[in-house]
Amino acid sequence: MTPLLELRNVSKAYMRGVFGRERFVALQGVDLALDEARPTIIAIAGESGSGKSTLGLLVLGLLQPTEGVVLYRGKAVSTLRGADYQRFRREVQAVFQDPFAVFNPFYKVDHLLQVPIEKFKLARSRHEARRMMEDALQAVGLRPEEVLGRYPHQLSGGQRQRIAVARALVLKPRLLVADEPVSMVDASLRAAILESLRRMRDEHGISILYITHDLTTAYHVADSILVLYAGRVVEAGEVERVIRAPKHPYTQLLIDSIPWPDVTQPWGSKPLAKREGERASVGSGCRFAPRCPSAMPHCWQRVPPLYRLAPEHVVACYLYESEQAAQADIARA
Amino acid sequence: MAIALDPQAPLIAQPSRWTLVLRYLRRNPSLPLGLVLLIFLVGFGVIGSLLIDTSTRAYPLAAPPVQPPSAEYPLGTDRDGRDLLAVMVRGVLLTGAVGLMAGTVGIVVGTTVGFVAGYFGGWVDAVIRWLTEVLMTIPPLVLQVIIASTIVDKNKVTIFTMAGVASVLAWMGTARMVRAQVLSLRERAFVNMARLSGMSNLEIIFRELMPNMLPYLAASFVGAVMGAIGASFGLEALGLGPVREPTIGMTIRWAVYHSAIFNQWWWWVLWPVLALILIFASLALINRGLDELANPRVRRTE
Amino acid sequence: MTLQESPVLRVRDLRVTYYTDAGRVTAVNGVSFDLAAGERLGLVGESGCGKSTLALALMRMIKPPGRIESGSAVVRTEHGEMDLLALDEESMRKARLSVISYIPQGAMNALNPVLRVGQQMLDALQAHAPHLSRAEMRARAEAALASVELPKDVFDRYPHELSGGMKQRVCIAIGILLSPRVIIADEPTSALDVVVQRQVMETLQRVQEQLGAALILIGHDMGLMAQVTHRVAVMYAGQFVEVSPVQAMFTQPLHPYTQALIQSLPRLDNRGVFRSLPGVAPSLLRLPSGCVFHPRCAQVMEVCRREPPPAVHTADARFVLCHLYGDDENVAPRATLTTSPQEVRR
Amino acid sequence: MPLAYLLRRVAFMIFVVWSAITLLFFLPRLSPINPVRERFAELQRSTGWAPRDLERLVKVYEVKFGLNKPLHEQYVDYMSSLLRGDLGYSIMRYPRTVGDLIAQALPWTIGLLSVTTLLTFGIGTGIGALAAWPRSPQWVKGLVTPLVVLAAIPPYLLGLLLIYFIAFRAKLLPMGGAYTLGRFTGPELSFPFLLDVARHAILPALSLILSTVGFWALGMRGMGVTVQGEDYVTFAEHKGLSLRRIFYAYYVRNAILPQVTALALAFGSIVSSGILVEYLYGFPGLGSLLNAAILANDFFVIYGIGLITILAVAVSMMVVDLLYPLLDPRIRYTRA
Repeated sequence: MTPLLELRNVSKAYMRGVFGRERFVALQGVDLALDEARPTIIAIAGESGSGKSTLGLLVLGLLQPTEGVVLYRGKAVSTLRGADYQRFRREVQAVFQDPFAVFNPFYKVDHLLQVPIEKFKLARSRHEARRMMEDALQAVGLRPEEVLGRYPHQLSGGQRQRIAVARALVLKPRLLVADEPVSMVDASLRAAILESLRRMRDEHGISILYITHDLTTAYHVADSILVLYAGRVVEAGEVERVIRAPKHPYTQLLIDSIPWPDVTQPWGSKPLAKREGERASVGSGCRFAPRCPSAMPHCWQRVPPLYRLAPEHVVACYLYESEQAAQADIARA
Repeated sequence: MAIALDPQAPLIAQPSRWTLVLRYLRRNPSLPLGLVLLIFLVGFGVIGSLLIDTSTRAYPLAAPPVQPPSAEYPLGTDRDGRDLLAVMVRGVLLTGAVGLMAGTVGIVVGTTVGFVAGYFGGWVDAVIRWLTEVLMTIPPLVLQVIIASTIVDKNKVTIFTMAGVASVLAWMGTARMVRAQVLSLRERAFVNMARLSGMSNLEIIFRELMPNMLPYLAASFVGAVMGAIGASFGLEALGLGPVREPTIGMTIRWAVYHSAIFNQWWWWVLWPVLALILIFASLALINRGLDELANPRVRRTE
Repeated sequence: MTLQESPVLRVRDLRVTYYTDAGRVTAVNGVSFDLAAGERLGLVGESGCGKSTLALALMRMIKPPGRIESGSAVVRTEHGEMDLLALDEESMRKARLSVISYIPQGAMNALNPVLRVGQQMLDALQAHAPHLSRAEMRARAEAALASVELPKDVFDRYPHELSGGMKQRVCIAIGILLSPRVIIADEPTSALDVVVQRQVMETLQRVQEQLGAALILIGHDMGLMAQVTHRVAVMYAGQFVEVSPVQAMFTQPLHPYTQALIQSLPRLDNRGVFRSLPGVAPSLLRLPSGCVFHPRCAQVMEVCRREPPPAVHTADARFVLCHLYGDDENVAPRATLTTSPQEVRR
Repeated sequence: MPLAYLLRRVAFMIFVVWSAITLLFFLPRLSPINPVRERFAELQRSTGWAPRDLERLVKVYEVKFGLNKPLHEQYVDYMSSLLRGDLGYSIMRYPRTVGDLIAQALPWTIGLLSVTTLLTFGIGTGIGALAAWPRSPQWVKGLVTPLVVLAAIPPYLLGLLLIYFIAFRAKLLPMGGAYTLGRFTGPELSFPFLLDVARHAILPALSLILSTVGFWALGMRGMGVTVQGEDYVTFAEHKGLSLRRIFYAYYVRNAILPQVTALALAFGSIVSSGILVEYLYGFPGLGSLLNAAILANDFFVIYGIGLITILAVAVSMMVVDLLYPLLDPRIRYTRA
C-alpha cells in the first residue's frame, strides 16, 4: 500500500551570501514514512538548528528539497498540480509555534477559519460555514461568542493557539504538522492543546508530526520519536523506549538535561563532555563526534548508518555496530 | 475526556474606537495639523476658482503691471499683468495636479515594482536592485534637468510633461519601502497559513499583504507627491518649467528672473513662497503622521 | 534550613501600578517576602502575572507610566541595611550591580553590539569601583569570565562572535562582577537549548554559591524550578498566592492554583495524562471580586467571591493566600493531590 | 580589509558608474532635439542673428563635436575621451572646455557645501539624539514638529525669504555673489578677501542649514527611539552605569550608525545638493554654471556636471561600504 507520506533521502541546503557561496545544510538524508491506516503522532525532536522546522516546511510543501523527494500518496509534492494539488493542500495542514504571527493583524480572528472554508468550498452557505467554525472552536474548548469577531491582539496566546488548532479541525486533514505548538503558551494551558492533538489522532484518524525541542511534551503526546542532530537522524523509535532508555550519546545527553518538574527526578548526572558553541566542522564524520564522550577514531571518518536495536528502535552510532543495519523506514511503526 | 471549557471570562474592557482615535490624535498632532492645512489649501483653490475667472486673470495682460496689493488686486499684480490672486488660486491647483499625477504614477509603479522584487525575489529582484542602485547614483535634480533639457522641447513644456519628468524618480522610494515591507511580511507565519488555506500568490499579495501596508502606502504616496512637487519646483526655478502656465514654481521663477526683490515688488515673491511653504508643510505633517500611524511601535501602545 | 532567621533581603508590601490609557493596572499588588543569604528563590507565574515587574521594581527600573506606589525592600550588607526603594537616584545607581544585580532575559540582545565584551565589563567596574587601576579592573573582569568558564579571549571579542550560551555566561559574569548580595535572573535560559540551559544554570548556581548571594530565579518553567531552587513563590495577578519550599511545593501544593499548575505538568510518571487549568488569566484592568483566582478555582466557595483571601503563614514556614486555610494556625490542607482540580470540576 | 573584497567593491562601483553614464549617453541621443541647431535657434532668439547657410554650419559643428558619426562610434569616442578625463568643449563658451569650467566652479561648491553639511550633521544629529532621549527636557522633544516642516521646505524658498528680509530689508548681509566685485578683481589669498567670502556665504549656507538640519534630526530621532528600546541600553542601566556613559557609548554610538552612512552619501551629493541655492545667490559654483548651461542649451556642460555628480555619489557609496565594518563590528567584508 502506498504510504500517506514518504520522505526519501531528503536533504535541504540553504544558500547564504549574495552569490550563494556559503552552503548551509539544514537537513541531510532523512527517510520517513507514514501509513494512513494507522494514524500516529511522531515527535521530531532536536535543538535549534537541528533542521526540525525545515523538515516540517518540506512536508508542507512550503520548501523544496535540494535532494531526495517528498511523496504524498505516492506522488512527489513538488510536481502536484490541479486536483491533486488541491487535495494535498487541504489534507496536509499545520499549527505553528507563534500563535500571534499566524494571524493577519489586519483581520479579525474569523479570517483564519473563513479562508480555508471558502477556498476549499467546505460549506454550502454562510450559515453552514459559521456553524462549522463554532463547532470547531467548541471542540478545542473555546466559546465561539467570546472569540469570533475579535482581533488577534484582543485574545490571549492560549486562546489564539486554540483557534489555530480549531482551524486544523475544520479542515479535517490527513496529516498535521504541529511545529512547537505549545512552546509559546503558558504552561497551564499546554495540556489542553496537547490533548486536542491527541484527540485529532484518536477521533479523526489524523497523523501528526509533532515538532518540538521539549522532550517532556513529546514523551506525553507522541507514539514514536525521531531525534535530529545537525540535520541528521541520530535516533528514532517508540517514544517510551527512546525516552526511558536512550541509546545514542546525544539523546542520552539531551534526556539527561531535561528539567523534569519533579524533585525526585534530579537533573542528570552525566558529565557534560564538551561545551556549547564548540561545534567544530567534522567533514565527513558523525556530526556529534566533537561533543561525544565516547567518540572513536572512525566516528570522524564516516557518518554512522542507522542500526536497528529493536523492531521499533534505530540509532545512528558506531557503538551499536554489532547490531544489524536498519532499513530506512524507521517510522513505519 | 472532554476539554475543559473556559469559564466565562470577563471581556477585556476596550475603550471605544472614538476614544482611541482622540487619544491617538492628542499624541500625534502632526496628522490633524497637516490635514487642516491641506483642506485650507484645497478650499482656497476650489472656492477661488469658482469666484474668480482664473482662465484669463491668471495670464498675462489681464491687469496693469506691477500693482502693489490693493482693493481691486488684493495680492497685487506681476510685471506681465497677471492678477496674483488668480495666479495663486490657479497655481495651487496646477501645482497640486502635477504632484498628484506624478505621485499616482510613482505609487502605482513603485508598489508593483516593490511587490515583484520582494515577493518573487531571484533575478527579478537583482535587476530591480541594480536599477535602483544606478538611479540612486544620479542626483535626482541632475537627472531631471538632463531629461527636461535635452529630451523635452523647452518651449512646449506643459504640466503633463512636468508630471512625467517628476514621476521618473517618484517610484523609487515607494518601491524600496514596499520591497522591504514585503520581505519582512513574507516571513510572517500568516503568509504560510494563507498558502496552506489554498490561496494563490496574487491572492496572498492582495488579500494578506496589501491591507497591512495601507498606512505605509498612504505615507509613501504623500511622500511621492511631495517629492514630485519639489522636483517640478526645482525644474521651474531653473527655467525648465511650463513657461505658459502660472504654477507656483513658475511664478517664483518669473519673480526671480525679473529681480522682483531688487525692484521692491515684494508681493510678487512673498505670496508664492508662502503658498509653497504651506503646501510642503501640510504634506510633510501628513506624511509624518501617517508614518507614525504605520509604525507598529506606536500602535502597540494602543 | 534556617533561612528565615537572617534575611539578606526583606520585601514588604510592594505595590507597582501602571497608569495606562485603558486604566490603572496594579501589576504588583502588595508583595512581601524574605530572602536568606545563599537562598535560591524561584518566582513563577503565567505571562503578565507581574513577576518581571517585581524584579524591575527591586532594581528601581520601573519607567513611566509605571510607578512604585509603596513598600520597602531592605538589603542587609556589610555596611548595614539599606532600603532600595528609599534610596536617592545616585545611591540607587551605585547599588545596582554592587548590592543587587540583574541578569536579563534574552541575553541575545543584552550586550552592546559595538563594544567588545571586555569593555562592557570595564564600564561596569569604572562606574562602581573607579579607584581600581586599569590592570586591576582587567584582572577582575578576566576572573569573572573564568568563573563562568569562559575562555580568556572572550574579553576581546564582540558579542556577535559568541554563541547564545556564551552570551548568557557573559551576562552572568557581569552580574557577579561586584559581588552583589542579591542576584535576580529573569528567565536567563529561556532562549537556550536544554543541554546549554543545564550548563548555564549549573554555572549560575555555582557562582551564586561561591558568592553566598541570594538568587531570585524568575521563570515559567516549573521543571527548572524543581531542579534549581530551594523555595518557590507562585505569583498570580500581581500577588504571591503561595510560597513554599520546593519539596513541599511539588509534593503537597497548598493553593488550588499551584495544585492545578503542578497537575498540568508532564512528568515521567504521568504519561498521557493531560490536565489543564481552565480559563484564562484575568485582565489586570478588571480583576475579579474577592479572590482573584476564584473564577478558575476548582474549590471555589461562596466567601471567595466576596472577600479577598487571608494571608496564611503555616508552621512549616509556608505561605498561602487562600480561604481554604483561613481559620486554623496549623494548616492541614483540605485538598491534597488525590483530589485534583479536574476531578472536582462541576 | 581583505583585498578580494576591496577589488570586488571597486569593480561594482565601476559597473554602476558605467551603467549610469551609458544611460546618460543614450537618453539625450534618443531625443529628436539637435543641440547644435538649438544653439543657433537660441542665438537667433536672443540676438536676432540668423546664419544664411544654417544647414552647412550645423553640419560643420556636428563634425566638430563628433555628432555625425554612427551611434556606436560616438559611444566609443565618448567613453574613451571620458577615460582620458576629457569632457569635451562647452558650446556656450567655446573654445573653453567643460572640464575647465567645472574645475573653476567646483571649489566654490565644495567649500560651501562641505561646511554646511558638516554643520547640519552635527547640529541635527545632536538635536535628534536628545529628542529621543527620555530624560531630555520637554522643549527639545517639541522641536520635532517644527523640524518636520522645516525639512520639507526647499532651501531655495528659505533663501528667497532670507534675501528679502535679511539682505534686502535689513541690509545686514550682501544679497548675492561670492565676493564684492568692486573690491577684488578675482579670488586672492588674503584675510580681507576670505572675510568677504564668508560674509557672502552666510545666507546661502543658512538656507541650506535650516532646511537640512531637520533631515538629520529626524533620522537620528527615529533611530534613537529604536535603540532606546534595545535590551543593551536597559541592561546598561541595570549595571548602574553613569547616564553620560549610557548616552554616549550605548545609545548614541549605536543610533548614529545609519547617520554616518547618510553623511557619506550627503558628501557624495554635495556637488548637486546646493545647485538651486547657488544659482539663487549667484554663487559661482556648479549651480550657477548649470543654470547658465540650461539657458544656453549647453548640453556638454550639463552632461559634464551630471558626470561628476555621479562619480562623487558612487565613490562615496563605496567608501561607506568600505568603512562601515569599522563602525559596526557585526558587518563583515562579505557583501559585494
